[in-house]
Amino acid sequence: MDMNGGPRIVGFLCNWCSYAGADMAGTSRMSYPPNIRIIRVPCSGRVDPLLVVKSFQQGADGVLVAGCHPGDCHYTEGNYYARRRFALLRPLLDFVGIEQERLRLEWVSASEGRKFSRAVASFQEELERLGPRGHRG
Amino acid sequence: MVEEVRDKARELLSAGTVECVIGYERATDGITARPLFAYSPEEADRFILDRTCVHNLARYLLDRKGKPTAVVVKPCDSRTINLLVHENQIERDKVFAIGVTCPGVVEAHWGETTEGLQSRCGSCPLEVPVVYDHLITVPGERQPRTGFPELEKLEAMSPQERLEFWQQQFQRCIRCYACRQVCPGCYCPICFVDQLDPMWVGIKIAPPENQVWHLIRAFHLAGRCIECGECQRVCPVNIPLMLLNQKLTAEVEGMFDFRPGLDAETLPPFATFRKEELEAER
Amino acid sequence: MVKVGVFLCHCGRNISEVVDVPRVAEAVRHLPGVTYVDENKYMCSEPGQAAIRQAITEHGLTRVVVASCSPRMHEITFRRAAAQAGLNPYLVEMANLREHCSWVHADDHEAATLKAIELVKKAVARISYNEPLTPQPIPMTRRALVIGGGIAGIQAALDIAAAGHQVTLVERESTIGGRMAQLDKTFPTLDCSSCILTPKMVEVAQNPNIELLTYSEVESVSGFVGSFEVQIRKRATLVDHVKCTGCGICWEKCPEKVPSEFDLARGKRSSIYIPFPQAVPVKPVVDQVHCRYIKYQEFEASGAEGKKPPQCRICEKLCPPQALAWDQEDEAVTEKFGAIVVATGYDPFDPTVYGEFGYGQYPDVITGLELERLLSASGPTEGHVLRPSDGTPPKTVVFLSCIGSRDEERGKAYCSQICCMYMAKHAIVLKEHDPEVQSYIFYIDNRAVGKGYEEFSRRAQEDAGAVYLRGRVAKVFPQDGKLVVMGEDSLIGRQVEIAADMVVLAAAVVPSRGADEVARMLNISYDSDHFLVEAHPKLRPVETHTDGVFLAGACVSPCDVPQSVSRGSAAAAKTLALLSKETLVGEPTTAVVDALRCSGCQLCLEVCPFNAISTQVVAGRTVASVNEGLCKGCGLCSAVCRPAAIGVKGSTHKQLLAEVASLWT
Amino acid sequence: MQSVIPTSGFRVEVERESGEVISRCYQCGKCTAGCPAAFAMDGGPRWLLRAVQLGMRSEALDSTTIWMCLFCSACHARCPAGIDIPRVLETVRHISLKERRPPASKEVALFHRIFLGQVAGLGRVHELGLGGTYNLRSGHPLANIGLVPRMLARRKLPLLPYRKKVRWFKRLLSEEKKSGD
Amino acid sequence: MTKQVAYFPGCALEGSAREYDVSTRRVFAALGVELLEVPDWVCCGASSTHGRGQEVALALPAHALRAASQMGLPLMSPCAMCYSRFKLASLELAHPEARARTEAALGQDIGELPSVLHPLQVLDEIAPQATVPLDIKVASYYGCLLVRPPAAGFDDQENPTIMDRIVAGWGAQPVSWAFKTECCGAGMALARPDMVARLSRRVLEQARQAGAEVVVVACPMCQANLDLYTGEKDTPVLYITQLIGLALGLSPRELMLGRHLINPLPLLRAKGLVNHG
Repeated sequence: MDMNGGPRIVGFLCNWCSYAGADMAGTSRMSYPPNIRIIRVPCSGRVDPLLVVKSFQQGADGVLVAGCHPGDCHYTEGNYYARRRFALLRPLLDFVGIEQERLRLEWVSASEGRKFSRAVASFQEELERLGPRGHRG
Repeated sequence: MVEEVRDKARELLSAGTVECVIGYERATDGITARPLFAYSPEEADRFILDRTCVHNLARYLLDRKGKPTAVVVKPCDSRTINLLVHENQIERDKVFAIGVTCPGVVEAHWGETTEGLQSRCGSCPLEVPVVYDHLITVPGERQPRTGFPELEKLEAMSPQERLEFWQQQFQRCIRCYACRQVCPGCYCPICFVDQLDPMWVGIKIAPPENQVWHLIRAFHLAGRCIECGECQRVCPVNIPLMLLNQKLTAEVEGMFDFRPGLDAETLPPFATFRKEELEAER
Repeated sequence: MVKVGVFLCHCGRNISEVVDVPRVAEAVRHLPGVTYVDENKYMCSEPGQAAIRQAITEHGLTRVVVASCSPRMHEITFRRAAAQAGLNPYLVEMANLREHCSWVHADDHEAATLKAIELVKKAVARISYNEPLTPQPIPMTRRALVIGGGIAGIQAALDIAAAGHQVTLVERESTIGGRMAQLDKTFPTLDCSSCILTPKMVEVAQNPNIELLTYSEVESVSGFVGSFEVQIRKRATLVDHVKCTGCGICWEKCPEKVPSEFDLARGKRSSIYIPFPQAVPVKPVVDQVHCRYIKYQEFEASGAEGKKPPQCRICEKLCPPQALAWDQEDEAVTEKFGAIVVATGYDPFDPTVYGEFGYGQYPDVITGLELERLLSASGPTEGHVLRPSDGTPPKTVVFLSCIGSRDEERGKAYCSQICCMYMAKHAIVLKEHDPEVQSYIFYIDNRAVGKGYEEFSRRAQEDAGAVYLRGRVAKVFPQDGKLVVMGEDSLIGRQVEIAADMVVLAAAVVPSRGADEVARMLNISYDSDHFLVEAHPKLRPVETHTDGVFLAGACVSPCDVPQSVSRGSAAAAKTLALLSKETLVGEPTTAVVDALRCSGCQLCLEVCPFNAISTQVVAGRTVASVNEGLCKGCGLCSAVCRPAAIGVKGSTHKQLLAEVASLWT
Repeated sequence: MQSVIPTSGFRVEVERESGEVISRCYQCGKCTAGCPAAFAMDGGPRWLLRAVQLGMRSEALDSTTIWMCLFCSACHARCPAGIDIPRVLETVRHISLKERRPPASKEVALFHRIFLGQVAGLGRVHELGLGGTYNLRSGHPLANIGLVPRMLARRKLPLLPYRKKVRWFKRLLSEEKKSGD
Repeated sequence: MTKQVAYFPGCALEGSAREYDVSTRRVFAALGVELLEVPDWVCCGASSTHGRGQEVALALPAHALRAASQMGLPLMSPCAMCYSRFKLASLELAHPEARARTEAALGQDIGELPSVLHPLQVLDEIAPQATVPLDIKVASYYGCLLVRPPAAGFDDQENPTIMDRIVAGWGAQPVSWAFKTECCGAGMALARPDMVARLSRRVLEQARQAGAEVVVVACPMCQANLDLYTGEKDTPVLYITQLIGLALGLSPRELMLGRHLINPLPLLRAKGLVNHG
């Protein structure tokens, strides 16, 4: 758990849609839980499964990968590859005891500030429900 | 049928079709089998073929790139050839595949073999190699498909139980990387786990690091594992590694209707996509 | 050892009223590598930037972290400031303390401050792995290629040439002019189409900056913006166009007449021909399918028995400059271009799918484009509109709109945009040709959006007396030598039957044959109707997803002459912006391959959306290699690379891993 | 002239029962244009679809259009939106019947009633009987009468019907009727 | 080869269209196709079940489909109306819920759905073996139900050719005309004879203008409407099976050519297609 309570979330946000969406949440003052750490990547398709696994090893309770909506990828198809990759990574994590709910893929466009803040909030709730990793209580 | 192997090997070597024939010979324990690299027709007499011939010999093709080589392949091993051809590691026309049909193989460890077949044979979809230049039919009833029983057992557990199960497994790992060395899909010049800059996996041999290694290793084989089971066979501390591979094999087949190595053309799951798919699995 | 300077921004009170900035300063002061920390009310202000510049020089900073707003806001600002102080701009990182912290955690100052500290830590951890990047200068070949010699392509070529740049115009047919050349008059001004088009065509032929390649097709394209390598196949004309004077004896005397494609088979042409009198160039080509001498040669070659076809060769005998070149062969030329304009235009939709209209079955059912040829003075009937069936002048003409348009079942879902207006035009022109003509126009929605268009369609009704009936026609059938048109006028809600002398179908506009192949060659996308896709439908309507490739005319969507012309000029403007440069500076954040790590599995080749990756042999091993000109730095390759052999500059494994590793420590 | 207040309820009702998306119709009129029965209809298929789109319920339910349809499907085959228009008309007719509204064409309604009655009672249709009953009940005892002797002369009309009650169908019919209430 | 089909004549073929029934049986017998009549068949419901809800609409065709399925044969009806009902029903019954409701209504399982055929589809498969040359200009009239609705039709909706192909194969000359698929008035004969008369007259007029000497049909309603509701001096209207019967040398009596109101015999004699009285 984070020093100021609540589950820790690492967010990999694509530069073109989702990072801008998070900015939009800021600009429109839509607050969300503070325990997310956002890492800016060029495209959701850039996110290597290694980074996700390392994040969990680092102590993250959840990992959020966010990219442009299907069809809107700045690089035309990156998010489709991301979708396949994480669709397979989730069951594998689940299989070794890291509940698949802990890895989330969201589509957030540059205008969807509200969607982003809600996504973080609902992810936080989900993770609280699951409890800290490894020992559910 | 052993004779058939030897004849074929002699023929290929004396005709100069290949420089080397990779097959099996009896190990010095007199019970199990071991690989034989025959370079001359004479050596061909030493070839054997029975249910102790467990090794995936096709993996050695990676060490003979560009050199005409014949290799004895069981159905599972034969998928290696398609995998490596698709991934531009070997040239099909440099390989002469001596395919053998397979009723399944036994657990073989130094000085001892089991009666029953290896568990992974139960999930094997094949009886005949998917590629061969010459086919040898081995008599014997093939055991009925059992699917992935251990897998289902584990899937039935709670995440917590699974976590504990795997922590027990992973903490035994001594990171000898035998699983990698024997794997036909592991041919990277410098494996990510050996890289120091950046250091993906800590040098410390402890469960967290070991877990990263095994997860990523399994994921790097997602849509690529041809189910030869060698990783599990060679693991000195008996970690049931095939469970991880089988899990992904099942998921890949379920999501993308794809099973690796059945042909050399179909694009593997990570090389392509469909616009309308997977919104549920996200 | 890096020297990191951290610059904390209060952003007025935007950050500081939530985040305890001094506390953040204290917390990060002793981070490894940090040698300087400063705060400022407005980092982005000139004094703020000055502070950064000064610190870089005075404290010899080798890295700069600015903790302020979103990098999407001011990254460029601070990179520029660093560059001014002689620091490579890519050694600047930002921590987003405003949009991602103070603005969204205003209710919890403590948490916000702690998060701010971690965000700065994260940036510091990352920045020690930043490397100085210098954009690769891409040499610009200052020549443009225009594919398609219709009005859009002509306009683009002329504009580019007018700016003093070399341009090559490639046209598949033996003349330029495209669809516009087939038109009789143009709406809404009723200018004679060839009268306004021909001068432009001639100008193309005469402009020293324009290389005109007719009867030629683009065969392959490689390379990228600044240096496209294009292979063009010049089809054999069997006429030496250098010798040929275009005197016209050959096509007058050639005995083998065949249906004219230009007249849509409503007229005839010779087997050695120019498509129409104003063709440019005025040099004939030999139709190798129909030419008698070619047939003769084939017969000889086949060694078949029986009666030989005539040798003919009349053209050759009569040609004053002896320009016939029977042994001429196709010629492939490869040229380099900096930018490419695609103007492949449109074809009319084939109405035969609608059995109920009997097109192709009843000779007097024709398409709008065919009517243009009948109306044209240079057309098969010298401008006298006559019924194909019996050569009599039609008195009652019925127009059917949306043939193939607005029909998801058997046609296209979209509106073809030009039909409403050309039906009005036809009604007016027919009336001018013959005052006794009565036109009936079945329309669904009369779309007259454009300067002077509504007035024009009023004119069709008020002056030319065309009767507009709102509704689609269900069936056309012959009766007593006429064509009965069964429709409904949905305004009055009654069925309508008209006995017509001629029925004109407003066939939909579809992308021209082969446009999709061109798109594939250029790695640009096309939609389900095979129209080429713009980079952005509103804000980048001329660009494509491939840098240096621009779209003009009807290959994007149906459009009329004025739109084609402006699209042509727009594409030219975009092209000129590129050609005006000696070199291009691309983003340096591209992928790079570590040949020692690459396993050569070539998965990256499959996933790269820009075909930027190919293979090369390094030390006897086949490994991936990135074309920086094509690479956009998306990193798809990097994520699928098992041995982490491909990295993306500015988003390297080390940088991202360092960020992850810095968290909660 | 009465003004229309557009509502969507009826459209949704018809779309649900027919499975056809009526909002896809953009009133091009190709259906009515080629409708062989349009001359005998008040509005025609295009009008009917419009009435449904605007929620003109009673006008639609009481129109002759839904009764005159010959189910030749020319409209369906040509509709650019691919709407199965006869099915829509049939659906509106069904609603009208369920609500026991006086059919806008007594003749057609009567004919179908007698026809199905025969099917239920005899198992098959007996043309002479059908014609006879229809004429009596429709109040046009002499309709088509000119044909009868000529047809009889050519033995086109067998005098005696086939008989085999179809009880399950009788039951079905009555149930379906009840479902209206 | 002997081919077998489950034969469903339909109500009209028992009455006003018996000549269609008889000529069909004779012609198919001659061509080696065995017609096994569906036992105790029940009317298909025709257009009268329109607007009576899905159960009613499906029940009657389902009854016939079930019978054919029990015989294990494809279901063939010469009546275009029956054919259309069966075809559409078999398509709808492919949906489990529709099937379940219908089986409940029937009180029986339908079993494996048989394929549904119209004689034209069978004739199109069989090589013609004409003994009498049919030197006559024919307008093939398809009406609606063989080509529409799209789901049930088996040829082009606007310009079908299967019947033209068949009659040409048997030696007649098909004329091209525009009213091949215009409606004749269908089942409106009793309720709205005026409509039927108007539509049928137009069809025959078009056929005449196209130069046809006879009109061939493959539907009892088409035949009845064109034959009964036009003028006795109009172009004769024959069933396709009657025309083929002539080509096979069958006699007018065998083909019941005497039952048409527009008497075809004078023409057929003049054409030498029937030699004896």
